[in-house]
Amino acid sequence: MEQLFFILLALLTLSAALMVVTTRNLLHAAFWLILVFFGIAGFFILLHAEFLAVVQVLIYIGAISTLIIFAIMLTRRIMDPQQPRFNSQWGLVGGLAALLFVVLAAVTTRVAWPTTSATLPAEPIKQLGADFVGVYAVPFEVASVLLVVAMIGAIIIARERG
Amino acid sequence: MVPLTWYLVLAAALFAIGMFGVLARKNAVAVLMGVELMLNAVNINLLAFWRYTALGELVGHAFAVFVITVAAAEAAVGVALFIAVYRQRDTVNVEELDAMKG
Amino acid sequence: MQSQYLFIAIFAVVALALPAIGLAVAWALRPKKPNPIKNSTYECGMETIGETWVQFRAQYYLYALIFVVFDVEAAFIFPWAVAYNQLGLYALVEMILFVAILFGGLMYAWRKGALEWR
Amino acid sequence: MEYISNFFVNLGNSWTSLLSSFLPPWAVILINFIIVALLLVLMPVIATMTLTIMERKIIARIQNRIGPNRVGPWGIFQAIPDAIKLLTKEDIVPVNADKPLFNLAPLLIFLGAALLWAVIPFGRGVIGQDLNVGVLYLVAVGSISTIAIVMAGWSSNNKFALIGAFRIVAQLLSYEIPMVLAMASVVALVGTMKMGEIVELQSIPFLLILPVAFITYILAAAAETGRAPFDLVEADSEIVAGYFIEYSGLKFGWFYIAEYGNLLAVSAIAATLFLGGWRGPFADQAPVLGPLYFGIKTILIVFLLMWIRGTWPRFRIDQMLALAWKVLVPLGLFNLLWVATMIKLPLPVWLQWAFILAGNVLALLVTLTLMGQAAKRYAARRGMVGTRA
Repeated sequence: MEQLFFILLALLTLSAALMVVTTRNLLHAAFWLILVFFGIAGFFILLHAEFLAVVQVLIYIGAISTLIIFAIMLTRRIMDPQQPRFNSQWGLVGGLAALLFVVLAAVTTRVAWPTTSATLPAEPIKQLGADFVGVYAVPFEVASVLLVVAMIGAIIIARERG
Repeated sequence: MVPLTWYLVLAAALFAIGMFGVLARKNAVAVLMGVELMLNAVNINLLAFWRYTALGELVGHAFAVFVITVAAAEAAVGVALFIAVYRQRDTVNVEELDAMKG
Repeated sequence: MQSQYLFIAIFAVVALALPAIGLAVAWALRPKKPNPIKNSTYECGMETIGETWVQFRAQYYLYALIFVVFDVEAAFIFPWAVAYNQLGLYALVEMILFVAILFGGLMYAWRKGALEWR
Repeated sequence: MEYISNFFVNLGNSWTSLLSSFLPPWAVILINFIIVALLLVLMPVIATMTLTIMERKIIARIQNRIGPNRVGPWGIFQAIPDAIKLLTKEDIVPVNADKPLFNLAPLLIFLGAALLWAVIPFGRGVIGQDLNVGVLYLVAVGSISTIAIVMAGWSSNNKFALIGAFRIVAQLLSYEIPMVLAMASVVALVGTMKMGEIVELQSIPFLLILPVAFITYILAAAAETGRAPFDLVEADSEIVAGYFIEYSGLKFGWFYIAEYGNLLAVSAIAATLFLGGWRGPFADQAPVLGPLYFGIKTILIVFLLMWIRGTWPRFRIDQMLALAWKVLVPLGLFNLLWVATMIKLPLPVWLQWAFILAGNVLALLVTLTLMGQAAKRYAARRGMVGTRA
C-alpha cells in the first residue's frame, strides 16, 4: 500500500519537476514547482514527518513560491515567448545531469545502509520544540539572525532609490 | 514498507533535474527554481536517513527545518537581486549578466 | 498517523471533485453563444491598451519579503509553544532573544520605510 | 448512561462495527473516510446557502432597509434562485485567457476553503481528524487560497484582475502573521496544536484571558476573508471586482462559495480557540448539546463580522497594511512573550491568568493611546479639518 503511494507520488513529483525545468512559460513553471512542493510534503508524510510536511506547505508553498511569482511579475520581459529557454550548453548539461543521476543511483543502491530499531518519540513536535531551545539552541538563534540579515539585505537591494 | 534506497534514488533524480535547471536555463528566476528543487532533494535525503537510521532523536527534522530556513533566506535575497539587476540592466538573462561593472 | 493523512488526501480529492462536477453540470445546462464582444477583456468598455503583464512596483515584493521572514519564524515558534510547558526558564530567555532579533529587523524595515505603501 | 456520555464517538463505533460485520477492515476505513469527507466538503456550500441570506438581512437592517423578502417567508429561500441562476449562466472565457489555469483556479480556491474543515471539532470526538499539527495545518491550508488567487488574477489576462490579485495577496500575507501570533499564544497556553485537545483544555474561554489575541484574530480573519472594512480589493465603488472580475456563471460561484465557506471557517476557528468550542453547561453530560453550543458560538462570531462590515468605513490600503505590520504584529509578539513569561511564574494558575489578562488590557490601552496620538500627528501634518486637535 505504502509502496503504491510512493510510486504514484514519485511519478507526480518527478514529472512536475521536469516540467519546471523545461516549460517555456515561467509562470507555469512556478505552478509546476508548487506541485513538486506538494509532492514532497506527501513524501514527508510517508516518512512520518508530519510537522515537516506542514512546514513544507507553509513555507515553500505559502511563502517562497509567492516570492518567486512576485519576481516573475516584477521582471516583465521574461514573459517573452520568443526568448530561448536554455543556454547553448544545455545538451552537455543534460548529459551531465543524467550521468550524475546514474552514478548516485548506482552508489546508493549498492551501499548496505545501517538500520535502526529505535521508535519514533511519542510526541515528536514537543521533542522538536525542546530540542530547538536545548541541543540546537545556537542554530536556533543563528537562524533568527540569518533571517533578519537576509531581510535587511534584501530591503537594501530591492528598495527603489530616489 | 518502502526501502530506504527508493527515497535515495528519488532524491538523486530530483537533484539531477534541479541541477539541469540551474545549469541550462537562461532566466535567473528559472535558475532559482532549479536551486529550490535541489534543496528539496536534500531535505528528502535528510528525512529518509532520519527515518531509517536515527528514528529515536529528531536530528533529521531539525536539520531539515534549518535547510528550509536557509532556503527562504536565499530566495529572499536572490529575488531582491533579480529585481535590482532588472531595474539596472532590463534583463535577468544570466548570460547577459557577465560584465563586472555596470 | 498516516491513516489521518489518508483521510486528508481523500478529502482533498472529494473537495476537488465537487466543484468539478458542479462545473460539468453547469456546462450541460447553460447556453453557449459566444461572440467577440462578450469574450473581450472587461475593462469598463474601453479597448485594452498594451500588455496585461504590466510591471509591478517593488513595494509588493517588500511586503512578501518581510512576510517570508515572519512565516519561517512561525515554524520555530509553534514547536517551542507546544513544548514550552515542560521546559525551564532558559526556553523563555532564548525565545525572548529570538523574538528580539526579529523585532529589531522589523524596526529596521519600519525606519527604512519598507512598510509604507507608496 | 455510559453510551450517552460519549454519544458521538459511540455512535461512530457502532456504525463501524456494523460495517465490519460484512466488510474487510480497509474497506470500512475507506467508507468511513469518504462519508466524513462528503459531509465536511458540503460545509462551504451550506455556509453560502445560509450566511448570504443572513448577511443580506443584517446589512439591510443596519442600513434601514428590509432586504430580500420575495422567495419564501421573509425571503429565506433567496439562496435557491441565486444558485439556479449561477448554474445556468453562460460561461464566458476572455479571449487571451490562459485557459487551463483559468479553469483550475476556482477548483483550487474551493479546495482551500474546504480543507480547513478537516480539523475543526464540532463536539467531543466529532472532528474530521485531530491532527497533531492542527493549528499549523490551518495556516498552511490558507496558502492554497493565495496560490489560487494569483492563478485567477494572472490567467484572466486582465489588468484589473492582476492588480486586484496582487493587492489581496499583499493583504493576505500581511494579516497572516498577526493571525499566526494570536494562534501561537493560545498554543503556548495549552501546550498542544490539536484542535480537539485545545477545546478539552479550555476550562474557561480563552477570550477572557487573551482578549488581545482574540481581537487580533478577528481583525485578521476579516482581512483574510477579504471582508469590509478590509474589502478594498472588491471595493465596487472604486475598482471593479478584484481578481475574479472575468469569471462568470458557476466558476464565479465557486469563488463566492469559497468566500462564505472561509467566513464560516474562520468564525468556527475563533469559536474553537477563544470561546471554548463545543463546551458549555451540561455539554459533558449530554454531548448532543456540544455541536449546538459550537454552532451558536460560531454564528455569534459570524454576526460580529457582519456587524463590523455593516458599520465600519473602508480602510485605505496603506492604513490597512500599516495596521497589520505596525500595530498587530508588535502587539502579537508582545502578547506571546507576555503569556510565556506569566505561565513561568511560580503562582497558582488562576493568578497567572489574571496577570495575563491584566497585561492584555494594559497592552490594549497603550496601543489605542499610541494609535490615537499617531492619528492626531497625521491629521496635524496634513492640516486636516474636522479632527479634534
